Amino acid sequence: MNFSGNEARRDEILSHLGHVKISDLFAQIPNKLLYPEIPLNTGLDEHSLRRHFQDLSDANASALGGIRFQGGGFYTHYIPSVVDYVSSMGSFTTAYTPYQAEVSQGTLQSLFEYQTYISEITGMENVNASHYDGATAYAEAFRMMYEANKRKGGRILVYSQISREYREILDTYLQFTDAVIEYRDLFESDANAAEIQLPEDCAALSVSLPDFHGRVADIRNLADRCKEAGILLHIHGDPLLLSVITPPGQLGADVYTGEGQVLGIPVNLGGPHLGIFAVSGKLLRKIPGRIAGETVDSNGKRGFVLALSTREQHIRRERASSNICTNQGLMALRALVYMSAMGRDGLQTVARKCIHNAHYLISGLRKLTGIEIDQPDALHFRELRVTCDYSVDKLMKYAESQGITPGIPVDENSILVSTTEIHGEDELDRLIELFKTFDQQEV
Amino acid sequence: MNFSGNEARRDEILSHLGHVKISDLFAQIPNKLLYPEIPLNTGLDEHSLRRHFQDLSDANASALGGIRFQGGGFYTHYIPSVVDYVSSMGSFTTAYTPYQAEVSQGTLQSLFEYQTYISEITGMENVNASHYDGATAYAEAFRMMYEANKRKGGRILVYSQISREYREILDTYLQFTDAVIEYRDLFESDANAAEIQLPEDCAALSVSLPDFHGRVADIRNLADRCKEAGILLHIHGDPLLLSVITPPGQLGADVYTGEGQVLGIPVNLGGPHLGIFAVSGKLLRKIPGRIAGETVDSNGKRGFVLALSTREQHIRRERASSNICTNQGLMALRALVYMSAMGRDGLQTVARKCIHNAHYLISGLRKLTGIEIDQPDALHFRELRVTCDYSVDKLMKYAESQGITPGIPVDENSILVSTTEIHGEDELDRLIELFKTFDQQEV
Amino acid sequence: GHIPLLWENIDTSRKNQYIKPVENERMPEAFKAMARKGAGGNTPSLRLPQHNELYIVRHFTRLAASNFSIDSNMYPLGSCTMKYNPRVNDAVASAAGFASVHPADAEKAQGSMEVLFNLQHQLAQLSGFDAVALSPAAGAQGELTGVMMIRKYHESRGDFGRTTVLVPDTAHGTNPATVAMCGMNVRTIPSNEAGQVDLAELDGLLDESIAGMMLTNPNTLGIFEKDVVEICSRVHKAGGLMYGDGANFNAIAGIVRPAALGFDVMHFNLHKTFGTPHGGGGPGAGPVGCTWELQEFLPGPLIRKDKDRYAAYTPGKSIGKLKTGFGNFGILLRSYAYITGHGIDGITTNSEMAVLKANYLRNLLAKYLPAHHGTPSMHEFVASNPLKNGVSTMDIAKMLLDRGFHAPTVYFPLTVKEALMIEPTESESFEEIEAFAQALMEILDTAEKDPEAAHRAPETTRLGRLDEVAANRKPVLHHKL
Amino acid sequence: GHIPLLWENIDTSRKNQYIKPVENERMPEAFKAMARKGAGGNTPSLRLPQHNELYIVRHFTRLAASNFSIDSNMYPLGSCTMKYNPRVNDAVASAAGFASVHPADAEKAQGSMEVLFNLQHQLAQLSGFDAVALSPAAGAQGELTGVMMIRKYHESRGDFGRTTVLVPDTAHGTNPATVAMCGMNVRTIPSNEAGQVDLAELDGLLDESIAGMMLTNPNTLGIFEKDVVEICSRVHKAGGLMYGDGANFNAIAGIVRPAALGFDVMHFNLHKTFGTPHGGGGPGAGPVGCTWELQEFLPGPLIRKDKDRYAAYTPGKSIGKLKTGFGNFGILLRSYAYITGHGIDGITTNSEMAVLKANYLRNLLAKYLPAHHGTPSMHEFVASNPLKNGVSTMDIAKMLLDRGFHAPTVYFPLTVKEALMIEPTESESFEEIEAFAQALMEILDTAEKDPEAAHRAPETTRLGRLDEVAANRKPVLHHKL
Repeated sequence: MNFSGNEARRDEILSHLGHVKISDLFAQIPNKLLYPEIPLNTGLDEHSLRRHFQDLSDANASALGGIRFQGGGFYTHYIPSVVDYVSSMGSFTTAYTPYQAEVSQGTLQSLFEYQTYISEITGMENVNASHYDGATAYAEAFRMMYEANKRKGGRILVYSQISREYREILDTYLQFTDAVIEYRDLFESDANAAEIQLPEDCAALSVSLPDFHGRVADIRNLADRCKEAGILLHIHGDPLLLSVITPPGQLGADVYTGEGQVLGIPVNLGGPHLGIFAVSGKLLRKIPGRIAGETVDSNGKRGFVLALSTREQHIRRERASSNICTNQGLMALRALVYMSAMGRDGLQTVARKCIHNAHYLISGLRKLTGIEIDQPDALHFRELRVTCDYSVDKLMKYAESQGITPGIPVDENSILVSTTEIHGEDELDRLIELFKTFDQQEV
Repeated sequence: MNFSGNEARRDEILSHLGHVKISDLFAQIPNKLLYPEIPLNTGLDEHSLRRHFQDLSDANASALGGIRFQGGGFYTHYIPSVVDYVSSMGSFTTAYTPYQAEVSQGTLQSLFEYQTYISEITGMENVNASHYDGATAYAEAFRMMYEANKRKGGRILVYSQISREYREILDTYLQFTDAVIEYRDLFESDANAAEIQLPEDCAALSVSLPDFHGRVADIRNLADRCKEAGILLHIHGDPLLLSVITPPGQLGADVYTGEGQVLGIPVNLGGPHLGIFAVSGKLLRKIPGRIAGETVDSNGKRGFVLALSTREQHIRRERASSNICTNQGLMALRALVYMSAMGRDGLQTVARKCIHNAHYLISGLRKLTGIEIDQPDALHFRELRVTCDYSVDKLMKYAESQGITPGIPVDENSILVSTTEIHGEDELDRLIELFKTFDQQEV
Repeated sequence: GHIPLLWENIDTSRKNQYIKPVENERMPEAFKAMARKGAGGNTPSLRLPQHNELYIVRHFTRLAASNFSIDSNMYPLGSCTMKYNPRVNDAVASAAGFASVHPADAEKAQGSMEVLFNLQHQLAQLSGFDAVALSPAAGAQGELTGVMMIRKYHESRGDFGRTTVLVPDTAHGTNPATVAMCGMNVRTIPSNEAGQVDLAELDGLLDESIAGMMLTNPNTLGIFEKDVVEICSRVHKAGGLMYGDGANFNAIAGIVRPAALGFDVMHFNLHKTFGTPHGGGGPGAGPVGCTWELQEFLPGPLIRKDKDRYAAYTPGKSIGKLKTGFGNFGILLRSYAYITGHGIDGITTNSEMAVLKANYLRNLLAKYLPAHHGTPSMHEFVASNPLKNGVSTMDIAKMLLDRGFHAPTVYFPLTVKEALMIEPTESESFEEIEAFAQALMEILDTAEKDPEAAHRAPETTRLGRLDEVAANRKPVLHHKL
Repeated sequence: GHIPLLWENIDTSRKNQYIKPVENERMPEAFKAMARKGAGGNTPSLRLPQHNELYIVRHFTRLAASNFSIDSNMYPLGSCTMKYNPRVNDAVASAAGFASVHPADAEKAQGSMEVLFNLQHQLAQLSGFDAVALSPAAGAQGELTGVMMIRKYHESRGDFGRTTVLVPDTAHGTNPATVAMCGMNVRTIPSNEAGQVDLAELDGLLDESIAGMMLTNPNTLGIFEKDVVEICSRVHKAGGLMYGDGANFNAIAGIVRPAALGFDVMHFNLHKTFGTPHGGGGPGAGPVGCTWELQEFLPGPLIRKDKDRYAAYTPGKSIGKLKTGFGNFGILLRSYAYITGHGIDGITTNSEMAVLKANYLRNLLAKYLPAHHGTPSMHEFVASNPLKNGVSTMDIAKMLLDRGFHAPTVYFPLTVKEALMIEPTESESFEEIEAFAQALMEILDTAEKDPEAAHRAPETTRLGRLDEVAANRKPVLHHKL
């Protein structure tokens, strides 16, 4: 397979340039290093290539089936067909960063519309045009807050359960700074947010809605305390959940991040996903990444351009707050198409169904013996942690034989169970039945 | 699921029109017949709809697998990904018959280019913009020839084996005419075409390249005899085969038809496929269907329009030669994208590989006992008929257990085996081995 | 700009990257006799260009950009029902489990059989007919099927004298052409001032030679034939059968069943009523429904359910096959998705909204472009170009193109002078319909004041007005290589 | 025409047709505390429009039509490598067996694991490195990974004083920004007249604080650093490590291996060298390759093969995770298809043709727009705007848009005054390159004679020149609802 076009004139052009053979073009390269022996195949025709990938895809499919309740940061929501249709248009996929705005209004207006959707859902004023994913947005938010509020001290309090993966990525991003992260849990230590003692030397405080266990805390008092204490408030929130709860902007958040995978993007083994990043007005010039902005053309007509690029690395170089460039443009487009096709009503229907399904499970499971649900009376979004009297490993094996994957094990005795709008009640019932039957077997 | 848009203003508009309820719009319809009870479901959301179709698709897939050697008129060739990409562009799929040529140049130029490709491959001067499929093109060609050359007599000689399905469709289309079809076989009765006696009262003669058994006859003498006798010569030919053999136009054919499914169109249980229809200059005003033609715009620039529509039913009404309207536009586009992506080299590579594979099979199979190949020394394209000493039914069952579908049974003891470029030699060897092993079991 | 033909920028060198050539090729001796000149080597006996894939993608991307489509804007092409084609239907149709099925495996492919069986059932329920054959490839082939069935029916009863078919003068040209293809004669029924079949005229045409009558209802003027029950009854009394041209079924699906009105046999245009993509001109599908008296004449294959398995069969007195395989399965599949997704509620709402929106547009245009014939209209209406200053209907059509809208169907039906046949469809929002009405009114104003401007249109399209007469005078039907 | 924002044509009534609402909804008491105002009813506390799907399709079809892309025409945006994105790669990537895999199932999905394992191998073979980590999400994240590894390497040896990184003045801005993110200091190396790293200058900057040096090769002037082996050797001698910025690897893949030149660690930009769609600005992927000395520091997950099964693991001294899951798998999959389809022959040919075509274009333009610095160029070249009459580089860029071409990269590298950075890529035919050269020469002629015309460009695009200064003065970053 080779797409590099016309070869008929190759020799003509080569000699027109005064060369004899193609390797003359590489005269700057030490001759002994030229054209190394590279033991890769010599290429496949397209038909053979597709066969190869069909085999690989089949190998996956044969191992994965049944009803699945996996989440933990990546969720299977229904993706309307129109999302794939629009996002596979060559005019979007084969364009690049809209440096020449006059011929890139498709990309630019899409990004501006994406920013507007996210701004309305989150209540935040300034949204960037995307970040790599939720976790990197999260980590860069911490870097940004640490830099912006360093004079208060290097501590950042994380008041929610977050996943091990998020912790690892946060550690990686902060490893060469003096920031210190402390982990607490609103549900465990400070049930009543009004009583929380916030340390003096604290630059920022972070809450996740929902947290890793699917729990949504009432943080209104906590948010007020942050404001009083001059601590930056960061909310990491699921954009679907935010369509039905008080948004971060209204809670007084200074920084918002989120994982946009749930907005029409497949799980795809972890990527590409979509990091959502937003800040309040006072942090506008600190936000990393590209942003689309409105302007006018030479005739006064509305149009869009990349805005505020003086923050960025290609201008500020080592003084930039991040090295991030253009990143997930097509995923922001997918999210926009998803949000616009679903509309307000569709997004809220999905969010409510995720809450409903989680509580349907809670109400079925809490009656059973042998398991316990983490905070069953809290508001749960999509997910719950179930702690079992028995080994989760054994449960998983049994479940597999029943064609069910009940969740993701988080330790030897607990499992994170996730449900989205794609599950019908019959499927939820089968999961409840599974726990019941297995417990009976165990006993 | 409902796509019919804004309902918020429904009542406002209704009352603006002076109506109270929507059924007032249907006052012309006898009241007692309005809104009958129709026991269909009330609709699915898109997510449920896709699940339903996934179940149906899985039900198919689970029953069909392994290596398949089925043909008999429908062939599995490799379809480059670019064919699906282009033919799913909304600008092509959601347009219609190019009545307003100035905003339909995409469709019109494509059709003109399609006609040019087919003209070059077949050597025919005038190609229409498509017919339903090969069989209906075949049948309408007979109607057209019968009408055009009636003064010679009502007989049409078919000098090739054709499928039962083609015969049935031909009978259906001709049932209310006086045309009489006679079937002969160049390979059986008249090995040397020069010796053929052509009856006087014969309007037309038809040959298939290849015939139903995959055989390609040398018809050069026969073609000359037709011309001498004033008999219209019709060639039904596979467009891939024609890329490597003397084309119908050069053989002196007056009418050409073909099945274009092999040009980038999936088998799809029989449709939509693509009927190819072409005539020599003298029959131009008799050809059924739409045709694109070149013209100029008001500034003298080249453009394309639908041409010669005065032949058609919407102008000539009962005096039209056919009732066919626009039909397989998108399939003609698929064929064009296929042919243009493959290029001359690609088409000829496929054709040669189909010949090679057929003869590879012949050479492997003819050594075996218990089977006989129909005309093994003739040029075979893609297909061969194998007659067995045993019941084909038993062979099919055994083959299924081996993950092979060796072909399509044509009667109790014979089977039509088809191979295209998608089969590797390893797969052909497995088929040969299958016949060998089964025969040994039988003995 | 100008889009060169694929031949006009020949890149002769690229190798095909899709299929590797055979090594140690085995070509039989017999090949030589028929081999194409140069087919063995690289001499250009086959003058087809070799482009790289980027060129192919660009070429068709450019062609696509010069096509008007439903996706670009409102497309009120009367009688063609240019409504939204839900993308989900394309998505389900491209599932691998469907597209690769060979007809020889049909009965193994129970998923596909279920699709066909259910669609037969849905169409039968919506139309009130007792049986439905799905295989006809297009509306015109559906008509051919139906009229053949009518002829066969009479012949099966020994009634060989019935070879005349009545067709209203407002009918699509396919109706008379179909009758002729079945070796029968057309007798035209003139319509009355209300644009409907005149019962008195009908009576005068009925005699023992009548095989049947073809009627489009709502008719091509967008009017529901108020006497349809009586018409059917009189044709039946005269020994004829009633053929329903289902082109306009989209106005009444879910509202009234054609079988209940008295029709005996009818075709469906799936791409119109049931939302499959028009494809720049096909493929469509033209299933045929009929009463139990006629079902033995249907073309095969039909699908039945035997216990838990679906099986294909052909009725005993079938007119014969008209199409290979199982018809245009890819289209049938999309319509099955359309009907199943919408359900009876959605289908009925679509009909209601199609009619409401057509009447709204008609009302908005009432002063500028009054519709012919009584109210209410069904899914479309027909008006005449009101201008007397030499601006033609075609001029108005071209001016609409400059406004970003597609033109209505023009010069049809033939019974209306300078006709404009306008069908907004249920998919267009009221706002879009208002914008179209506004544009059309402004155009008529402009054209009245400045007829020359009208003749010059279109001016914003890549090409100016194309000369159709020249194209027919000396036809150029392919590029000269 | 004008494309309204999605809010500017609000259709408030449409119900979502994708997911049926729950019946007998179960909302916990705790919901009330945090409920969004109006979230329970239909009050517009969430001001998002409700459009029908047709409107959505049209909106994005119109937006798509106002985007320049590789599919529309030549896109010689230097350093971005806008080459053909084979459609087969999109087709294989959308197979259901891949997109739905959850990271928790990774090791069950052996097909996906095989893709990753094979791609690690391919990238290692092409670059000469001993190990490759695929998870970095983009080139910039790959850089971050690599520089973190360098810092960790020194720290693991107890060498805490090495916190300075050398970066040439021609480098992309990401290089210094990355160094800063790793808490280290940048020391800039000025380039010499030949546009290359000056060895004497380098020697002057090397000391015990040096952690390493970042070098793009071919550099951003499109020149292969002739002294690269010597540079690497001197940095190594000073105790530093060599970071390779792989942005321009597309010029030399298959021709020379960066590891053989002396680099220790390097990132790949898969969307550039290995042809994945640029997506209007991502997603890309930025795998990192390194020598065996550094491989223990790579971020996980890496894939190894244990007997017949693939398994994921993280090296012992890893810098840590940078990205959830397995990186941008959807992009990795496409690059694996690209490399597997092309094979080593195709990859090498691509590099050769990229260089040949850049030199051809450079040659065609030699009189009008002479390239800076010596010959031959690699895959791109840099020239300065030659006009002295007030026509800016940006004016020239905008004039190209009017000719249907995308503009080159402008005003970069910063070391070149009024720079135009031109990269035709191997995908463009010689004919297309000639057409571009012709257009550029005509533009320079026009602009010389009529500078005002140049300032007015673009004039054929939907919008005229956009005011970027105004956008920054008072930023409007979302529509005010």
